[in-house]
Amino acid sequence: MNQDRIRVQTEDFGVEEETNKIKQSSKRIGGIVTFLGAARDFSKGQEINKMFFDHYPGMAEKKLADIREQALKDYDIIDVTIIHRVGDISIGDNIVLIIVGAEHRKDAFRACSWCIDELKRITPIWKKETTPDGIVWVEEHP
Amino acid sequence: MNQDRIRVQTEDFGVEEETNKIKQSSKRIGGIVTFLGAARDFSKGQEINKMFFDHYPGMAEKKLADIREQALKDYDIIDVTIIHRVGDISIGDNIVLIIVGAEHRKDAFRACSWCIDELKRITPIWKKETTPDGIVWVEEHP
Amino acid sequence: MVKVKFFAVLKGLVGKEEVTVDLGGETTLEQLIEKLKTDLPPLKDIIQKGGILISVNQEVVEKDAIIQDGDEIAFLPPFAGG
Amino acid sequence: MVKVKFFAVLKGLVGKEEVTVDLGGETTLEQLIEKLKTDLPPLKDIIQKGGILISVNQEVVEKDAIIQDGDEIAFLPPFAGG
Repeated sequence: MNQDRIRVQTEDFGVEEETNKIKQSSKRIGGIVTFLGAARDFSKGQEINKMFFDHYPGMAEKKLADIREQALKDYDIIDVTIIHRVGDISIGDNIVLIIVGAEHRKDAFRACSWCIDELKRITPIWKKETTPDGIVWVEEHP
Repeated sequence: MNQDRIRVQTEDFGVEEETNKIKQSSKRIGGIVTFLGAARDFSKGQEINKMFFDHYPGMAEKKLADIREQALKDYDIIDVTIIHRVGDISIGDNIVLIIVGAEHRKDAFRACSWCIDELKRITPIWKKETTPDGIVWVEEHP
Repeated sequence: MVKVKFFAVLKGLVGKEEVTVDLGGETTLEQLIEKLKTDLPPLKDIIQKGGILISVNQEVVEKDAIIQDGDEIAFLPPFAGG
Repeated sequence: MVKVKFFAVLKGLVGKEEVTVDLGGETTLEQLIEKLKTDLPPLKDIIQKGGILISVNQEVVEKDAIIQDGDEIAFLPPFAGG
């Protein structure tokens, strides 16, 4: 199950498909909280035309799996999916999907929010943005 | 737009379809947080076989619209969808969907969590649970 | 004339989904409740027990609210959506 | 021999994606960095500037970490996933 729940991939993912997998993991699940990150056309006062994500194969997946395990340990939740896309991403495209299934909503909200914060903090993934002024690797991190 | 974003309906909803509508409302949207409530097979120590939701037609939709407007006012978010199903619901079925699109994730998380709390607090919707011991209208509210 | 609606558990307890009441002019919600308690005896216990909200024209109000002809009143048991 | 990888902006700045280094036995990460600064001059400024994490076998480590033959070292600019 872990391999399907943690993925770094170039292709898009299906929000409904992944949500259904989480739902099917237990009939005890009453609350599912999802974070979907999409490519905005504007960041830090700068127009964005497109972006590209690089990653450290192996380590990126390992860190996402660590985040999943830690969330399952620290929060009263039942299942977690974390998927991050890499490669070329157009404006409006999906980038990252985190789905947390729990008996109750409070834990699902807290765990989902923690997972995306932690993903940004420890996962070796990098973003290159193409703007009208040129191409830049994003260093600063909101 | 408001009519499509606020719905009380017997039929199921599509998580992906509704998410895409939110995404398409603005290219400024970078973070989408979704709460999906599903029918659990167990609640307060009691096995559940199925459930039924009653509502006050007109007032329920009005309260959901009020919640949407208040969230758009109080949080730095771009769009909100709130859909609640009524009628017969089987275990595992979708019950409620709240989707919040924002530029940044923190506001999306806070607004989505607030919306579901507020929905439970002020929306005239009632739940009848069928258990092995009989049929009960749920009074207490987690 | 006003319409009075009962939802969820109250439908069964009161034995009706909706009744029409002739107010005989403007009155308060309090007075309407007293009249209903006589017409629909189970309502006495229900109101005694507490936890019931009352709406006038789809907004929850206090008992001193004024009721006029044409208003839609509803007795609302504790909400359980979500 | 250890493999040293450079990701994202570092690939371009260093001009290489991966180099192989002969350690001549067990050493510290600190010593490996000194050797790399000589072999790959742009790395000097990059490390000076700060903000770079270094991993050994896919775990971020401190500079006193011990490096052994077969290890995979990586220079990681600030993460920007999500």
